[in-house]
Amino acid sequence: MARLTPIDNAYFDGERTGDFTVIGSAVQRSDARGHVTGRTVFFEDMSLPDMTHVKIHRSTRHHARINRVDVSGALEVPGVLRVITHEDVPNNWYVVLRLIGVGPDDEPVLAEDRVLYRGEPIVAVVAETEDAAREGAARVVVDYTDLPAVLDVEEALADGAPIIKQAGTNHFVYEGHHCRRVRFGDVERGFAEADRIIEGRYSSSPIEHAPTEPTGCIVVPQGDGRLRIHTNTQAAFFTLDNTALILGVPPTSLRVVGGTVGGGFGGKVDVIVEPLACIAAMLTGRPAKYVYSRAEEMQVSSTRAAERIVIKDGVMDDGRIVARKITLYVDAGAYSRHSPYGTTKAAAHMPGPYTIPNVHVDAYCVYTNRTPSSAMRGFGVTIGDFALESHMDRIARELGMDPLRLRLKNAYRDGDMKAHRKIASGTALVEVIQSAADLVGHDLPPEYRAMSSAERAEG
Amino acid sequence: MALRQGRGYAAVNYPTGMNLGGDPSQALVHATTMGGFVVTLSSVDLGQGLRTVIAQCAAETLGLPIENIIVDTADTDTGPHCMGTFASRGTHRVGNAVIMAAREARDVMLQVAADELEVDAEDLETDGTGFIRLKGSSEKKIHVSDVALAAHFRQGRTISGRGIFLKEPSTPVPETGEMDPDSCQAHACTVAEVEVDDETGVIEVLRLYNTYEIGRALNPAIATQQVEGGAWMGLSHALFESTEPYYPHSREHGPVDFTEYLMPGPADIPAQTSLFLERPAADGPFGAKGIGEMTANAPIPAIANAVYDAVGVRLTSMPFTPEKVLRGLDELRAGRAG
Amino acid sequence: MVISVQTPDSAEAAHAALQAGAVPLGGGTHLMTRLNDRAGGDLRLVSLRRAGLSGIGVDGATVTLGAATTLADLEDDARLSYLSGCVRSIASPPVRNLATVAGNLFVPQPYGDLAAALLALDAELDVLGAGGARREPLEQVVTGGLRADDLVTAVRFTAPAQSAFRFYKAARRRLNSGSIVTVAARITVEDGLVGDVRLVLGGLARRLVRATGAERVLLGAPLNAETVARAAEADAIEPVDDAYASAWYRARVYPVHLRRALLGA
Amino acid sequence: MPSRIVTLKLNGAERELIARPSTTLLDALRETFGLTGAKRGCAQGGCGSCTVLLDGRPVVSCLIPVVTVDGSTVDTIEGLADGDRLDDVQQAFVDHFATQCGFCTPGMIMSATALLDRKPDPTRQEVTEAICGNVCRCTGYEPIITAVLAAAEHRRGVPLASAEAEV
Repeated sequence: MARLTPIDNAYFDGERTGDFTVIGSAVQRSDARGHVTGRTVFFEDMSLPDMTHVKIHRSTRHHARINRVDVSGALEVPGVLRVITHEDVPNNWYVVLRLIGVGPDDEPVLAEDRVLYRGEPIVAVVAETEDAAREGAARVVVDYTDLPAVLDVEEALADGAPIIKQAGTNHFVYEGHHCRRVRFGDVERGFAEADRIIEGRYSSSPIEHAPTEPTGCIVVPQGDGRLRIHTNTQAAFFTLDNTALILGVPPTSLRVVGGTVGGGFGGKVDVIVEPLACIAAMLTGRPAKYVYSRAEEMQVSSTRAAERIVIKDGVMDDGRIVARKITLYVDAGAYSRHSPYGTTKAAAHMPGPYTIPNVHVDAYCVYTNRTPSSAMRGFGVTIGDFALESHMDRIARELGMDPLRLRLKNAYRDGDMKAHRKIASGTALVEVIQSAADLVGHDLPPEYRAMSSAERAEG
Repeated sequence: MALRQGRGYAAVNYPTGMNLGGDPSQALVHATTMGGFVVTLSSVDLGQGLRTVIAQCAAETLGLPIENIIVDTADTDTGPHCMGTFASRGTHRVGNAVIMAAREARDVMLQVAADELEVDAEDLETDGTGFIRLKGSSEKKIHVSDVALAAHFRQGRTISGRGIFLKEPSTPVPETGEMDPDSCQAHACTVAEVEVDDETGVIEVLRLYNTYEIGRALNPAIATQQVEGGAWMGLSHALFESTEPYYPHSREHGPVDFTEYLMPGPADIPAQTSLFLERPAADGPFGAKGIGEMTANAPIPAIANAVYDAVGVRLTSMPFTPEKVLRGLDELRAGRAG
Repeated sequence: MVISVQTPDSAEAAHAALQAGAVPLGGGTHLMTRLNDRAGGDLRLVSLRRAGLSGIGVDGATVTLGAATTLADLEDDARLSYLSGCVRSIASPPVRNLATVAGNLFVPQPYGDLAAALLALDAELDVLGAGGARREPLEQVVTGGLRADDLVTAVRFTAPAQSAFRFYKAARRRLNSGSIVTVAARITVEDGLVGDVRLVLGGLARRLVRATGAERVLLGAPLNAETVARAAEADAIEPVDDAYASAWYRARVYPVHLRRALLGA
Repeated sequence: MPSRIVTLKLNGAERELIARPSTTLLDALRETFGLTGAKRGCAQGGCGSCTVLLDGRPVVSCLIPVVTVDGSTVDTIEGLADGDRLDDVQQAFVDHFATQCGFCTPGMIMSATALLDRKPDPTRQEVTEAICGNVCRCTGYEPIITAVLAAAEHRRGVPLASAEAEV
């Protein structure tokens, strides 16, 4: 049978109430049989007569003005049925952010007078075959005037940097602020009181979701005039609502069918393929498929944002962290997608699972001429945790202190106020550390062993 | 040449649900003629096992065998709204919505059964095998298929229920960042053991030890899949992954295929030893917290810290390529020489 | 776009197709990936799968590999066990069951590890060209290429003496990974001194490199760490950046891997 | 564009199709024969999702113009089960929770099947070599390796976990 991770009942025993029959048992996956027989139906396993194929002509420039787009070469390719430019898109804006209450719309479905990253879609070509669509896309000719590109988050924010966004700043504006702020206590006073200041700078580069199944959809015009969208979206209604807004049609004219996805990891939250496939289906009256090639998946689809995180800590010699200042830059790439949201999530996560009396966080969502980044597993947190936990190790080394005791000493517990001013509850950092120490035979003295997330010992 | 070993630690927490809330999911449950129960959703299974776990939540709440449950999902014509599968929200949000819907359906089911048995619904219980029986009696009972038939054809009632879960949206205070971002937090601590080749900078992760606090393991086999696969992704991020290997200096040499885009293969994986702790979340379905994302996070700094322990190089930039380790080693050696 | 695929049943017919402008298709593991993904003009392919070019012959010390022999066939042949490490380092079984010996000679670096091995073994190619059949040293083809209508029909080499062949590949993953440094060498040691050496480097530069400088250092010298360190300095290699490693890193670790390749540690 | 009639022995039955020059074996399986178990994950031979057996050997079907394999034997995931009865590799993948999203699973099972057909008693190392061309982004590979080794044990007479559970 499957290897099951053991549950250690010794922890939180009193809280683990409940007598269950099905919950807590290793019920076999309902989809396993379909997976091992090849019968599970992914969107691309649909077979439709008369299907058309969509391929994209993309920007070859990091940042440029578009002077002219010549699609005549594409239309000469046998099998090419239509080309789609921004003029064919009823509402040429992605509105993923508007749907979660964040504005302004900043990303065109198809580029209009400028491109902000290499790989940005300019023209969609609809053809009888994939080969013809690909050939047609290759024959589109775009005349550009290059503009200065910004490829570094700190350079983007520096005085005199070329402004790449029409909104007027190279960063997202949070209610009048340059960044998402968290202010708790008085970080400067904390630094002044600290025995020492320990600083660190951490960074990452963009990461691809790399699902084995590429992002894509098949759109099928229905007899009643509606469109049925077979997609591997991670969010059926998100896709439905965004697509309806872009197409300028009532949401009732669309139907999204999905739910079986060959890996998502956040990449299939973007609503990129469905609107263009719908337009292709509407213009031709035939089913249309738009699926990323692997190369597009790797280089054009959203990434996990690269981040740059600067940490300055005020630390006492006994290991207490009394102040933590964090400056965090998220490389959103050329467009917002979900990055302004993720940057707020990053700020909310700081200063990590520790109770620190003075915290100052500036989290910047920065635009550069790169492939837009967006949601990915651990959005806003993964890179932050790399920085925070590397920094904890740095502190432990500098103090000559056991890294687990350092963490236990600072661990947040029930009743503590977090930097975003919410009272912590249901915490368990202390216990996972104690348990992991046991797994590797790492000795903890009795006072650390006796710690509990649920209550703090007197004194 | 030397292979030098080291151990590193990291401890993390992870929020369940979309940041700031405001991300609802809904569920509908109804009985078919012979006592099957259809859970209708628009939620998406990415492979994390949502369909199975949701069926467990419904079966547990209804008090029926899991074989009675059908999960019908991700058709916007039939399924009610779900925000989507992301932000470690699926099990938590959808689970709660399904429990709510199943409770409502259960109440009707018991009422129908009570009318058939001519007893009070409050005196009935489910036994998990398909029977609804009078508490304390082994004689007075009725099978769910008879209850469903009675509801349809004799009593004229729909055995059904509606459920929604919404964490009220929070708006951050711009000046201070005061906000209510999460529903609950899951926790993890990773200990990584590595071996570093001090001539080439190549890191091998030998072993990962993990304790995860996950609220409640609704299905320990599927939870095991999540944590093991997640830790693998963390390892992969730590050592390999980048769409721009020369970021931020150059946009060139971006991988375009699975050959160039490196991830650990089956021969590159460490031994994993994992343990679960359960501190049920007050607002979680049967106490469960969202764990899908957290599991990739702790291995990354744990590996970085283990490399420091092994060779004294502080890795501050992901991924931890052999080049970064070797440059660090060269600097250390130059420092020592100077 | 592929507008025709011929599957001739003889080398002569395949060669005629090349002369008529078709492009040879071996296992397709390089060419087809491009054709599946990229636009391009009309293309006519000639598949070598049925052209009678598969097979492994061992006649005394002379080994003949048909051009269309798959890498998997080499891997399975106990007579070629000295090549097994090399072949198993290339891609994965479902690719090696398609990829061919001759195809591997023409894939760009940092792939083409078999070509490195064959070059170290001083292989010769049987080529069917405009003027009929001829032999070409692989070394010449690696630098000068072939004409578009030349068809490689076989690769020949002399089997190395017992334990005289070394193959070593440093990559980012244990399996299925492009090379950072590949070292292939035919080397014999007599009375503690290097008697004969032929050294080829792959993965480092745009093309395979015959490390003649290193060979000169090694020849007649004791095979030890000091000699190998000097050998590693002896060639002007122009390492490249790619998705796997930077030029700096390749240059930096080449001496380490050369030592490990030749001395085992 | 000259199309050709191609004959395959597909999962034990003689089948014919009309193929264009650019039709790959994967296209033929999926579009002509409706055998969609083999997946198109990259069309570059890099993910292994399209792995099938060609004359008994695992190959990435996306890289093969089908006209070049006229007359060959092709076996796909759809041919493994005997009606509703899973074969031992499939059953081991189910028992050991070796699937998550399922997209890599058919290719993975075909690579494993090819290994076990040649080597009924593989080492862990041989298993990892056999599946090193099949990308899985979900599981971290360990449960897959476990499942393949369990299927191998079954071929040597050790009952599968599911069979034990039934007893």
